Order: sequence, then C-alpha cells, then structure tokens
Amino acid sequence: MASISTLNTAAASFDAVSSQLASGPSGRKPRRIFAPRNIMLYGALTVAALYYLLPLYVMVVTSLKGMPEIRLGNIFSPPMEITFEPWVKAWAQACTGLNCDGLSRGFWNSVRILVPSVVVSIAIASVSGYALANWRFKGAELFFSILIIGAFIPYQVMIYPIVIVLRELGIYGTLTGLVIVHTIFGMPILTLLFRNYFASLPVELFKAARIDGAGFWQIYFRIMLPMSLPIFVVAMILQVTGIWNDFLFGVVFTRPDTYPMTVQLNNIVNSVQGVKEYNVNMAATLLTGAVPLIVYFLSGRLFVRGIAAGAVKG
Amino acid sequence: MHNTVSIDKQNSVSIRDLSLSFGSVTVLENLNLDIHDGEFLVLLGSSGCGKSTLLNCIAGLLEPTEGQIFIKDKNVTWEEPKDRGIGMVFQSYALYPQMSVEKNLSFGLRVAKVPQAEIDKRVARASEILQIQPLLKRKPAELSGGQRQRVAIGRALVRDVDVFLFDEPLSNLDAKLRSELRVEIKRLHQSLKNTMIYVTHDQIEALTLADRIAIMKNGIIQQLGDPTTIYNRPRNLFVAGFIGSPSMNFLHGELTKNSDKMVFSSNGVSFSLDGYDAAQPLQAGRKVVLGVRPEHIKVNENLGPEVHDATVDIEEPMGADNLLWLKHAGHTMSVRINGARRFNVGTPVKLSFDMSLASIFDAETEDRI
Amino acid sequence: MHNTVSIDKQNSVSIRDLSLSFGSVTVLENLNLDIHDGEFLVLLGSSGCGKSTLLNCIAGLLEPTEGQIFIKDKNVTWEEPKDRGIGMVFQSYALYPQMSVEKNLSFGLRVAKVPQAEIDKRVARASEILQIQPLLKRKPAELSGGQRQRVAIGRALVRDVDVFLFDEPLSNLDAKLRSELRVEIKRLHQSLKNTMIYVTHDQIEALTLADRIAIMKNGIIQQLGDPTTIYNRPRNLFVAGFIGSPSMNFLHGELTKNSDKMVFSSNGVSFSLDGYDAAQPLQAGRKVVLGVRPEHIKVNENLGPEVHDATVDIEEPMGADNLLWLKHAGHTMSVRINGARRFNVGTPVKLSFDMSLASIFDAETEDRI
Amino acid sequence: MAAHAPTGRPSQLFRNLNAKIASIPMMLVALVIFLGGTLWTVFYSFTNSRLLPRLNFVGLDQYERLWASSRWMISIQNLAIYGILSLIFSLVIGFILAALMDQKIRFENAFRTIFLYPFALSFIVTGLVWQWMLNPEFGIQSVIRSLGWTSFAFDPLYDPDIVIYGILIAALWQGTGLVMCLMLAGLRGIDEDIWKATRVDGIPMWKTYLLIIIPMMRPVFITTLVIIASGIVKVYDLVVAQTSGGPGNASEVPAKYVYDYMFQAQNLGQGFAASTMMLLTVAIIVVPWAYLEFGGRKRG
Amino acid sequence: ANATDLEVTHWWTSGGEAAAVGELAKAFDTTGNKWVDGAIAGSGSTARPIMISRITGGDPMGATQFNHGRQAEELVQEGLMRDLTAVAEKGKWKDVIRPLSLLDSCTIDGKIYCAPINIHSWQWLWLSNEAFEKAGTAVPKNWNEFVAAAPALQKAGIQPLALGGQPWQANGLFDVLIISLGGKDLYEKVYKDKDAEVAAGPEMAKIFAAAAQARDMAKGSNVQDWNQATNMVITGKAGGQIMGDWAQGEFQVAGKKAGTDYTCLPGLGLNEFLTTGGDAFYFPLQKDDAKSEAQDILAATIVDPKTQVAFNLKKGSLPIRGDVDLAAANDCMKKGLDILAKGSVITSTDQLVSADTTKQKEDLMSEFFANASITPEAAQKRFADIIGSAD
Ligand SMILES: Nc1ncnc2c1ncn2[C@@H]1O[C@H](COP(=O)(O)OP(=O)(O)OP(=O)(O)O)[C@@H](O)[C@H]1O
Ligand SMILES: Nc1ncnc2c1ncn2[C@@H]1O[C@H](COP(=O)(O)OP(=O)(O)OP(=O)(O)O)[C@@H](O)[C@H]1O
Ligand SMILES: [Mg+2]
Ligand SMILES: [Mg+2]
Repeated sequence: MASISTLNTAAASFDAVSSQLASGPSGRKPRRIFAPRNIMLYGALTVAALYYLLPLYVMVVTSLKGMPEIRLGNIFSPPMEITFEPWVKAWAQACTGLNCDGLSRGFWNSVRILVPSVVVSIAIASVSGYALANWRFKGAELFFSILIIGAFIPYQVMIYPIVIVLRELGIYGTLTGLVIVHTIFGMPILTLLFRNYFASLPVELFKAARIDGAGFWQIYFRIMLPMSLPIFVVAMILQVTGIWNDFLFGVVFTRPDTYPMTVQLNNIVNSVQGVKEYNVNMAATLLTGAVPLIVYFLSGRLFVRGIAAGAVKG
Repeated sequence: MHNTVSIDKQNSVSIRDLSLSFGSVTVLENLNLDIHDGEFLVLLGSSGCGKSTLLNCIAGLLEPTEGQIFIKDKNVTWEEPKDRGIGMVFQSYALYPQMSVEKNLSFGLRVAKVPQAEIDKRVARASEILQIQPLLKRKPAELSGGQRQRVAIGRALVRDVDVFLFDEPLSNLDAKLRSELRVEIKRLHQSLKNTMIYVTHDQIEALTLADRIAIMKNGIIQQLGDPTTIYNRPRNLFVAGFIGSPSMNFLHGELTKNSDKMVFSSNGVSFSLDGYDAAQPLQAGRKVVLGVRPEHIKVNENLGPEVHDATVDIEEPMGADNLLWLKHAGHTMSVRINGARRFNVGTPVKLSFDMSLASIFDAETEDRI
Repeated sequence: MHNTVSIDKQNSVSIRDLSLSFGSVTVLENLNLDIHDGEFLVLLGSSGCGKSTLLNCIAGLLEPTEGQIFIKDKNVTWEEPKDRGIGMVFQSYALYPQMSVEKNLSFGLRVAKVPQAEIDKRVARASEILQIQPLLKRKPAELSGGQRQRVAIGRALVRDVDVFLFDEPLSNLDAKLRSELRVEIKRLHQSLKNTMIYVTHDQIEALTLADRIAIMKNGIIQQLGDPTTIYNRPRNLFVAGFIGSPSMNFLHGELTKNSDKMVFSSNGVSFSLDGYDAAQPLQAGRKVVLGVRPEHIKVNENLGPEVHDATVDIEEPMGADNLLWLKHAGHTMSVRINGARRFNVGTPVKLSFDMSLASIFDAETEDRI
Repeated sequence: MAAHAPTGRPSQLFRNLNAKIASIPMMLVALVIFLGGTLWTVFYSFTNSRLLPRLNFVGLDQYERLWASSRWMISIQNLAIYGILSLIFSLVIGFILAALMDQKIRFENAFRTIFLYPFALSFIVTGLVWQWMLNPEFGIQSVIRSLGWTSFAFDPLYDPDIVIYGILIAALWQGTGLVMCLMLAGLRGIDEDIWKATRVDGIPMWKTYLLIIIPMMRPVFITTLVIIASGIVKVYDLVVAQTSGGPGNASEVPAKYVYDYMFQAQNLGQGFAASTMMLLTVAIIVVPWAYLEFGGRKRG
Repeated sequence: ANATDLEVTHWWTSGGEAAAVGELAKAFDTTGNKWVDGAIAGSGSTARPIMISRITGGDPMGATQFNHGRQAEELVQEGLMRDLTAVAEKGKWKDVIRPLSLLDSCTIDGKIYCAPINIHSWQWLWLSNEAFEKAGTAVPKNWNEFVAAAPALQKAGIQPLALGGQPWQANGLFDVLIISLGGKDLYEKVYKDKDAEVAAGPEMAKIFAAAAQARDMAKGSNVQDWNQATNMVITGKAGGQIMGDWAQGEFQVAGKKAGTDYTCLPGLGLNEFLTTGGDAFYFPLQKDDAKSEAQDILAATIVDPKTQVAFNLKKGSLPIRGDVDLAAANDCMKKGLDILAKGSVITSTDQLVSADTTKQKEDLMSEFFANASITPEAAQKRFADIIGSAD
C-alpha cells in the first residue's frame, strides 16, 4: 500500500539537506520511531482510542464499586475496594416485578432466540443472495429492490402489519414467530451482502459446475458454501449482534417468560427500587453486551475482510 | 425462421440462425456455423466481439434469443448444459478451490452418480493423459497456472464428452507456459480426435491450433477458413489487419493503367501488380487498399524487377527477426528481416514487393478484390 | 558500506551496493548498476524477481536498507521522489480518475506553483509530442488503454525530468496496441534522448527497445549487455532460456574427443563443434548443456556437412513462420522455418546445426563455456 | 442428410425452478411485508383508526394534525440536526481514522478492535453508558468540577437546547467504527500506483487525500452514506435509552412519535400518518439511489 | 381445581409496587393456581403497547393491568376481552365496590369487563419534614405556603419541588393543580364538557401561572422516574413532590413515618377532592377453558376483601370496597379514606378523555415543564386547542 512510502516521507526530507552537501555517501539513516509524523499519527490514534475505550472503562470500574463509593467518588476513579456484588446481583438477584433471578433467565432465553434466528436468517438470505447473483430470473431484481428500500423503513412502521400477519398464521408470541421476524428484518442487508459476495466470485466457477451437471442446490452446498466463509462470518456477526441486541421485537413478540436479555436489562435498569443502583446497572449492561463483544473479538478480523468483500463493492 | 433445417451428418455442432441480445444490445445476429466431427475450430476476434457469448450458447449457459443449436444431430437448444455432451475449459481455470485435484476431476461424475470404480478409472486415465498423477491430492491453490489449466482440461476429459469448448484457456499464463500448453492441446487433439471449439484473441494460438478459424467481429463471422487461407487470402480488410504481427502494411491508393498493365499507385509511386491473383477483374480508377505483409517485402537482397527506395526509421531487433520501420513515399512500412541483419536508423534501403502474396481490397466495401 | 564512492561522470543513474529487505525477506542484495546518460536500459526478469522494487528505490518510493543511489551525480538516497528529477509511468496508468487529461498532466506543476503560462506551454508541448491534444478535456474513463498510457507518459513528460522510469507500462494493453506503443516509446527516446529505465517481463519489448538489457533473477543481475550479445552470447543457462521464443533447445550431454576433434555427444549422437567460439578451453569429459536456438537449425535445406535425422512431431504454423517440433534422438526440438514451408506430422527430415551461433554451458555451474 | 425441425422455446416458468422456489421467502418478504405492510400503513393513515385499525376515512385530517403538532415539528428538526451532523461527523471521523489506520501502523488490529467494539453493543447499552457518562452528578461534569473548574457545565442530557448533541456523541461512539471499517476497505482498494504517482508528482499528502483519494472513493462513500442514513431515519432505541425524548420534548424523534402515537396514544391513524411521512422522506433519499445502484446497471 | 398457570402482565416494578403485587400473587397462588409474573418495567406507556400487541396478535396473557377507563375500550368492543359479569354478580360487586363509578368504567353495554383493584388519587403533596427543618421554616400546610417557602429551601441548597422527567408526571401535576387550585367545576368543565372557551379563559390562566411557578420550583431535578423524585423527598434532597398516593408505598419501604418524617397534603391542602382513577385487571379471551376458569378465580381474588387489604396496604392506594377493615392504614391513607367517605370524589381523566388526548396533553406539559421559554399564555393557547378537539 501507499503507506510504506508515506511512512518514509519525514525521514527522507530530514536527510535531504545533508545529502546535498556532498556527492559522497549521505549520513546515517535517520531513526524513524520518534519522527514528528509518527508522534502525531500515534498520538491521534491513541486519543481516539481513549475516547472509544473510556465508556468501557467506566462501565467496568463502576460495576466493581459499591454504591457508597459511587456516590462519593467520580466515575473515572478506579475502585478502592473491588466488589463483585453488583455482578452477582445483576446476574442472579436483580428483580423485575416478582422475578428476582436477574439476567440469568434472559440469557438463556436470548440464546434460545439467537441460535435459530441466526441460522434461519442466514440460511434464507444466503440462498436468496445466491439465487439473485447466479440464477437471475425475470423480476428477481425488482423484489430485491423492494427489499433494499425496505431496509430503510423504520421498524415501528412494520410492527402492526407483522402482528397481523403472525396472528393470521397463528404463530404470534411463539419462538417461530420471533425467528421469522428476525429473518424478515435481517433479510435486506444480508441478502445484499450475500448477493454482492456471490457476484464477486468468478462466474466461471458457477458455469463449470453447471457443465459438470450440478443443480441449484448442489452448486450452493458443494461449490458456493465452502468458498464463502468471510461473508458468512460477517453475516453471523451482524445477526448475532443485531438479534442479541434487539429490544423492540423481543418485547413485542415474546412473552415475559421468554424475554430476551435486553428486555430483562431494560427491566432491571428501569425497575428502580429506591435509588438507581448504577453499579448493578453497569454490570448488567456488561453482561448483556458480553456475547456480541466476544463474538466480535473472536472473529473481528474476518469481519473486516468480509466487509471489504461484500459491502464495499456495490 | 426456417421451418426445416438440413444438417450434414458429418457435423458435430451446427448453429442455425443464432441471435442473442442482452436487453437492447444485440451481441450475436443470425449466426450460422457448422463444425465438422473431429475438427479443431478456433473462434478468433478482438475483445467484446461475442466469442464467449457464442461459446456459452453452445454450452447451454446462455439462452439464445432466436435460433437453434444441434450437437451430434440432436437439437439441444433448450437442453441443460450437462445433457449436451460438452466439456468446457475456462480462462480462469474455474477449479473448485476447496476440492483436491482428484475431487475436482470427479465432481461431475459424482454428481451424476457414476459408480466409484468407473470414476477411479476415468480419473486415472485423464490424469495419465495430462500427466497430473502426482498432483491428485493437492488443492488448486497449490498448483501453478499451467498445472491448473491442465486440471481444468482434465475435468472435461473425464466426462468423456463429444465436444470440448475452450474459452481463452491460455490467456492467464505467461508466454513460455502458453506456448508449452499450446503444444499439449494440439497433441491432445491429435490423439483424442474430439471436436474442439476454441475461443481466443491470440492469433498465434489460432494459427497454430486450428483446422479452421472463424474470425468474428461485432458478433458476425467475417471469414471461416483454414489458417493458410486466412493468412494469405484474407477476405476483407478487417481480417487482413487482424491476422499477422506486426500488421500487414496498408497503402491507400488507386488502380491505374500504365502502358496496358494495371498498376497500383499511391502518393505518386506505382507498384506493378504482376503476379497478383485477382478474384475480380481489376478496373482502373477504383480506389483500393494494397496490403503487403512485413515478411513479403525484400530489403536490399533478392530484389525483384521493381525496386522502391526507402529509409530506415526505427529498428526493432527481436532476436530471431529484426523489424524495420521504413519511410517510403510518405508511408510508414514495417518489414521483417532476419535477426542477424542490422541497419542503422536513417540508412537508405531498396525494397521490392512480392505481389503474388499481397492483397488488394476495395477501399469502399473493404472486401478483397 | 563504502565510505567514498567514485561515480563515473557520464552516468545518469548510479546504484551502489543497494540492498533492500522487507522484514526477513531480502529482495535486492548488494546491487550495483550504472546507467549512462541518455541510455535506454531495460530491466528484464520474471515476476517477483525484484524489478519493480529496484525501480521504486530509484524513484524514492521505497527506502533501501543499505546502499546509495546517485542521479546526475547527486546522492539522492534520502531525497523525496519529486526532488530527484525523475518521472514515472505505471502499468496501471495511475491516472487521477476524476481529473481531465489536462488536469492530470498539469496537476504536479500546479502543486509546485509553476506559473500558468509555463504550465500551458509544457502541457501543449507534451500533448503535441504524444498526439493527445484532442483528448485534453476528457476524463481517463473515456480513454482507451493506449490513450491512457500515453497520458501517463505525458505526465512524466511535462515535468521535464532527467530520467524516465517505466514499470511494465504496456502489459495491460493488447498485443496490437502493445506493439504500436512500443514503437512510439522508442521514437520518443530517439527524439528526447533522456535516460530511460524500463521494467518488463516481455522479452520482445526488452530486445526491441533496449540499448542495454539487465536480466534479473532473484534480485541479482544475471547479465547486463546489449540485446544482440544477450541473445547470441547468453552468459548462463538462465539467460539463454529466458530470452528467445520459443526457447533455445537444450541438449544435455558431455564433451568427448573424437579423432582429435572435440565433439558434443548426447544420447549416443554426436555433434561436431566446428565454428563454436569457446570462452574457455573445452575439456573432454565435462558435462555440458548444448543450446541451439530454433532458427539456427536447418531443415532439409542448405544443410551443412553434418546431418541429423529427425521426424516431425507437431507443426505449428504461425503465419510468417512455421514452428516444427521434431523428435531427434530422444529429444524434442523446436525449429523455426519459413511460414511457407509446411510439413506433415510424422515426416522424416534432415537437420543440420549452426555451431557458430550455438552456446555451450557447464552443466554444473550453468555458466557459458 | 437429416432434417431437423427447430423446437420452440419451452415454458419459461419452469426454467430454473429451484431458484424460483428458493427465492419464495425473499419474494414473500418483499411483497407481503415490505410492500404490503407499507401500503397497508399508508392506506390506514387516511382513517381515524384508534387502538385498532378501522376503515373510517377522514381524508388528510391526520396529516393536518401531524403538521400542526409542535412535537412532530421538534422531532423533524431534531432528526434533521442529528441526521446532518451524524452524517458529516461519522464520515469525517470515520475517514480520518481509516486514513490513520492505513499508514501501515503497528497494532493495527488492536486499534481496529477498539474503534469497532462499540458497534457490537446495542443502542440500549450505548444509551445507558452515555447517560451515565453525561450525568452531571457523577459523570464528566462532576469530574471536571472536582478538578477545580467549578463553573464547568456539560450536561447536555438535561439541557433542552443541546440535548440532541448529547445523543449525537453516543451515536458517533457507537457507529463510527463501522464507517471506519468501510472506509478502510475502500482505501485498501485504491491502486497503490496512484499513491506512488502522487509522490512522484510531489503532491502533498492532504491534497492527495482531498483531491484524488476521496473522489476515487465515491462508491464507498455512497454505500456508507446509505448505511448511515438508514440508521438515522430509524433512530429510536438510543433516544429512549438515553433521554426518553426529554427533557420535555427536546430530544424527540419521528420514530418515537410514530411509536408513541400508535401505541401509547392509541391513535393508529396518527402514527400511520407520521410513518407515511417518514417513508416519504426515505423514498426521496433512497429511490434514486436504488435506481442508480440496482436498476440502471446491467451486470455481466 | 388443578393448577393453571396464568400469566399476568403489569407495570408495577418499583419497590412498593412489587411488594403489593407479591401479595396479589400470593393470594392467587393459594387458590391452587399459579401466578406467572409478567412485569414490564418502565411505566404504563412502555407496557401498554406490548400488552395491546399481544392481545391483538392473538397471544393474549391471562390477565393484564390497565388503568381503568378508556384504555381498553376498543379491545372490549372488538370482543377480545372476557366478560366478567357472572363473576361480578356472584361476588356482588355492584354492592361492595365503592365508589360505584369504578365499576361503571369497567362496564360496556351493561357487561363488566374488568376487575378494579385499587383507587389511585393523584392529588397529594408529599413533603419532607427534614428538608423544611433544615431550611428553617415550618412544614407548609398547603400549596401556597409551600410556594412561599421555596426561596428558603433554595437557599439551603434544597430542591423545592421534585419532578421526574417522564411526561405523565408533568401532566398529572398539572391536572392536580386544576382540581386543587381551580376546583371541581373548572375541572369538569374542561375535561368532562371539553369546553374550549373555559380552557382558554381567565380561570385556567391562573392555573397556568401556578404551573409556571411549579416549573421554576422544579427546575434542576434531574431525575427521570417518579420514584427517584420521591426518593429525593424521602432523603430530604427535595422539599416536596406532587404525586399520587402510590408514592406512599415508597415512604413505607424506606421505613419513613407519616407525620414525623414526612407530611402528606391531599388536595394540596386546599381543595380536598380526590380523583378516583386506578388500576384494573382485564382478562383477554382465552381458548383454553382451564385458563378461563383461572381468570374468573383471579378476578374474584382481586376483589376479595383480604386481598384488597393486603394489596393496598403495600401499594399505598385505597381499596375499592368500603367494607374492608383498614386498621393498619397509616395517617395518609386514613386521610384519603375520609375524603372518600365524604364523597368528595371526581372522575379521573383516564375515564374522561381518550388516550390520544392524554398523550397530546402530556406532550404539551412535558414541553412546558422542561422549557422555561414557553410562556403560560402560549401553553394555554395550545391547551385550549387540545381540549377543543378532544374526544
Ligand atoms: N450479461 C451481459 N449483459 C449485457 N451485455 C453483455 C453481457 N455479457 C456480455 N455482454 C456484451 O456482449 C458483448 C460480447 O461479449 P463476449 O463476452 O462474448 O465477448 P468476447 O468476445 O468473449 O470478449 P473477450 O475476448 O473480452 O472475452 C460485449 O460487448 C459485452 O459487453
Ligand atoms: N511490501 C512488500 N512486503 C513484502 N514483500 C514484498 C513487498 N513488495 C514486494 N515484495 C516481494 O518482493 C519481491 C519482488 O517484488 P517486485 O514487485 O519487485 O517484483 P517484480 O519483479 O516487479 O515482479 P512483477 O513482474 O510481478 O511486477 C516479491 O517476491 C514480492 O513478494
Ligand atoms: Mg470472452
Ligand atoms: Mg513489478
């Protein structure tokens, strides 16, 4: 990339003067680590990194303090006395109404919602993307355009019609219903990603497979799938974070005993009993964010690669 | 549209009145082509002229807008690719990256549920023919370009097809490998005797491989013939200019009568047409283009009766040959001479032209006279 | 590192003990090269051998790990690219896509705050030289490949530089355009007389353009010399095999003494070495490789005193030439003959070899004997 | 010689039947949910439906009331401010970060992870954290005051005039990482030779970015713009979590208006009218883009 | 009967509320069924949409809290709610429930669709004795004294009036001002008769002026939830709060004693009228007969005297029947009961105006209370518009 060359700019100009003095060999190669340019570069990055890290730091620190300490100290000071009480409370004891089992129940509910929703939505979107990219037929692009415009429609607008559709199908309030809702709303962006990705694969592969006699599904499973790891990772991350973090559908399309973690979080945070227990709130927040964060940390590198492959090419 | 079409029994592939448009863009128009059994036919043309489109139609990967395609006397216009008895080799190899070479070769057979013993036999035979036995366990990423292309050919080979389709199979290889694989493909054809249809924009490949060449431009076949005919008797200006490197020298001028003999004159210089084998009577006053290939001009040696003066403008030594760019009566002309003969820029030289190997085209219709 | 370096005053670019590594990979090692004023030097080598890296070092786009670079007697090792008096032309053209051709040409000058009148003058001159005046208002996307490359050259031209650097400027163009632009670059050099350093992996370009060619392999210059020398007297097996298409024929064998005369024998056939100009004394028993170029073998015509038997295996007619692949005593051998002479496959032929144009290499060191 | 009759084109319906079957979910979603749902919404916006959809048409009444409502006007205004600023800032910050990241730096992975991790968190979480950070009693304001600057005031969430900027800070924190990612991918896609050419031409770095690189990245910018814009129109959770629209109505946004009127006020008609207005805005932005992106271009 | 799980949704999640729900659940569980708690935190405005979508979506809960009044009107009309008339007749609700207007608002076309559980009145001023002590003034006896004491409180660094940021709180406060400062007639003219002229008139102007005063006094209470505001009063950080009787529960949970630690002034100490809004449970139609049976049992349980006592003591609200013994009730509750007994009751706004109008009022009030630049006159004009188009 460009960058190798630009890195050297400062160094080279620094030495330019000395080399003009004589035709002989110029001086020692200047040290580059503390070049002003590097200081600015890393300085800027570090400042930006601090801005991004600060909230995380505050969350962690606050969640490890007791309430008295929070009331006295400032939010940035490290805990004088580390306590895991808030974590325990957030996970297992915090109450919403009569239920005092914290986030733990919501966690498993979330997992139960997450797994089928991610699997189904990715499966359907990847097949649609594949059909769009490789098996173009009349009207396909029209449906796709509608889908893409659909990505911009505020969810609130769609809630009512969906309630009606699910009611007519008789699956309102069931896990199936929620999975369908997540699939629907994941569809536009995922289909776009998959379509772009499959379109970026060499079309000859597809042609070769057809000549070899493979049909729609054989090509999908035996040729396309094994080549699509990066985009599946992107889709997975998007869906895991999206579905895990979803609040609106979780609250509208489930019932209290199957509330996902975010709803539980909202309940805990908003069920103020006396004073706001910031430490418990922060612990609960961290616990809720943990799953997408872990998924992201583990596969972030593939995410960036996949984004480059699927999103940026239009 | 014809209602009945007669097809020569010897033909392996017949294309009748084929048209294809993408939306409003017509890529192929009313194309007819018969390819004989066992023939090596090369489709040659510049980029975007519709070669791949035609090949994809034959393969069944594109659906023609109009027309019919017959393979081995069977109308396959609406058949699935796999049912047409064709194998196809792509420029980008199109190997399945996640499968080993062996799996790549056998994929089509496995899809067709051929018994394992049969699969093994065919893979063994193909890999022996192509000498890729040691590579069978490798993934495509672990192969060189040439090896990949060999595997791609193998994939068509195992399927025991009647017709091989090649879409610029060698253009991703470097010059050296290209010439090696060219020889191998030629050898393969000599031993298998299948029908092969080969798309390329490289005239050397076309000239060396083809039994017949079809030269295409804008979706229309300009000339169909064996390489020698195409090289020596191009049917029109386009074919003449397209084949040969460096290009044929073209001189614009007109036919005039000079003491009973017809001559070509241009920029005040006249060329005797002795030895030219005209397809049509030559009429004085007709505006024409004279085409002479660089190797058909003699410089300072073995000069014929008519001698022209020129000076060396640029010299391009190319090892075995030496290419001279000469200034001659306001034209620039390229001449190919033996690589051992060298000239300095600015040297005056004498030329003579071999009219028996030249071509004359009507300036208007651009067709050969 | 040297402490003092003497530089030949006539040299335009001098490279001293240049080394460059990317991390642990050493790409260039201790490279020395002097390029004369006004010379056209071609760096030729296969992909990945370090040609671009060397060019980028000269341009100042990469910083060498060790060594010095002098341009016009000035040590520029640590200078900015713009201060080195170089212009560079890239394979991908690297035109600024959203600027018109005119803006592309003048952008560097405007940034350097050259007065507008001067800019106009230089742009006008460059576009006249390159005949791109009608294109000045267009955007790069509206140009053909050849036109783009011309604009890219123009960008170097307007900057009035001492040294032109070309990094495979023609490899993105098709064969026809490539040969046209090759001639133009040659003409440009003849008129400008600037120093030009030209990277390519195409031997035809190297042979036709270069005053001198530097053949590189793995970051080391294998041979530096004028095209004729390189073609006819390659210094080692690599150079011999790299240059020439189709490749030189190599026969592995040994030197033996046959009735007082040194002969080369291989697979039970012996070749007289009469006429070979040995650089070292020939010793019997030495394992060697005999290299003969395809055009230096005669078939059935003008045969010399020593005649070998062979049969035609494959024939590749290429228009002006005809390439025969022959079977001869267990070797396959390529021979280039006139395009008008045709042979059927399987025909027995007689060959004779011109030893004065052959090369003999030590089988061990691979150096020319 | 054998005569063969040409065959006609077989029915198109059954060609690639599997592909069509596999696309049924997509078609259903597009038609029934997105198109159907939208038309349904628009249709009912002309009724005076309350808690349940009813077919009592009242013409444009709902729209008249909507545009007379000061809360709707505030919402629109907020969306405009928030939208424009968040577009500008996320593009600028995202691009600058990407440009910095593109300098072959060490620890690239670490930096990238840091910039991108907020993206993994929900708006609910983001809103809570920033509510906490911006809380005048405990957050940044109190910290700075305790450092001695006692008159320091930074409590955007409690000041109606600037509350939308408080939301913006949180939104940027959450979203710029993704923008950076997209921009970085775009930068990495730029031909290396362009950079070399600009150095040989002696063009300063900032001019290179401004005059050459950014114009070259137009497609990436457009993609990014569309992604950000679709998020902006939908902004809801963040506001709810951070301010619930307060203080007063100062941080209300259209999506929240829709939700509140549909469900809290039990006036579906009003909510649908507001939705329709949002859809209209979206359509004005998106349809031309979608047309250029998907309609006008034929792929090979 | 064998145990049936009945899911009950409600938005009682604060300390006192949760304790009260616990009593209800306990009572229901002893009938041999099982209370499945479906608390949705936030407030009615968060929870109601969810409840409504579930009912209209065909996945109804066993029972759900609504404010009785017009919130569930359409659901009933749509036939989605269970008719409780039989249960009511069996439990003689018509005889025991007092005031009877509570049952009226559950009655549509002569059928009873909900079981009222408590009476909530909004018209209370809660004062922190500790705060006034600190400010060195006597604990006020009415709103006017409270306003007068505000500067002293401010000087002592105490927030005079605590007010949470949620719109319904500002809206409630304003309605309290109408009744307590303007009187029953004014209230009924505005909300019952929806008389826009009165709403724009001079009497209302006075109310708006008072609201502006309240706005000044509430400036700086940066809390969101009502109980956080109450907490300010409990801890002496604020002088007082206008909030419904449910605030009582918070004082109780905090272990504060009425009279000594805090003072409550019904009707702001001026006009001792209470509105009889409150909560009621609705029972969406179920397909499962066992569930329907359990619904009836729950409905009966809710109105049962024992449950009424247990629940309302914890909740701090008033029971819906006159025949229960509230010996354990504290000062404030007794004051409320007295007022009820006197018959000084007014229909609550929930019953008088639609949710739509309420929402518009909330929008106006929350804007007015948050933004000091809106003049009382401007606010009144918008108010009159809302009343003019109210239904
Ligand atoms: N799917 C498509 N939609 C629209 N136009 C197309 C499509 N595919 C090909 N074309 C157009 O059809 C023409 C012929 O394309 P084709 O690929 O057959 O050319 P080609 O001769 O194979 O060229 P090349 O040597 O570059 O492969 C081109 O002008 C191309 O732009
Ligand atoms: N930035 C880099 N980091 C690491 N290795 C590099 C880098 N750039 C080049 N190389 C390596 O240096 C070697 C020489 O590269 P270079 O680009 O000079 O080759 P080249 O001769 O120009 O080849 P080509 O003909 O393909 O352009 C290659 O092996 C390449 O992998
Ligand atoms: Mg093609
Ligand atoms: Mg290179």
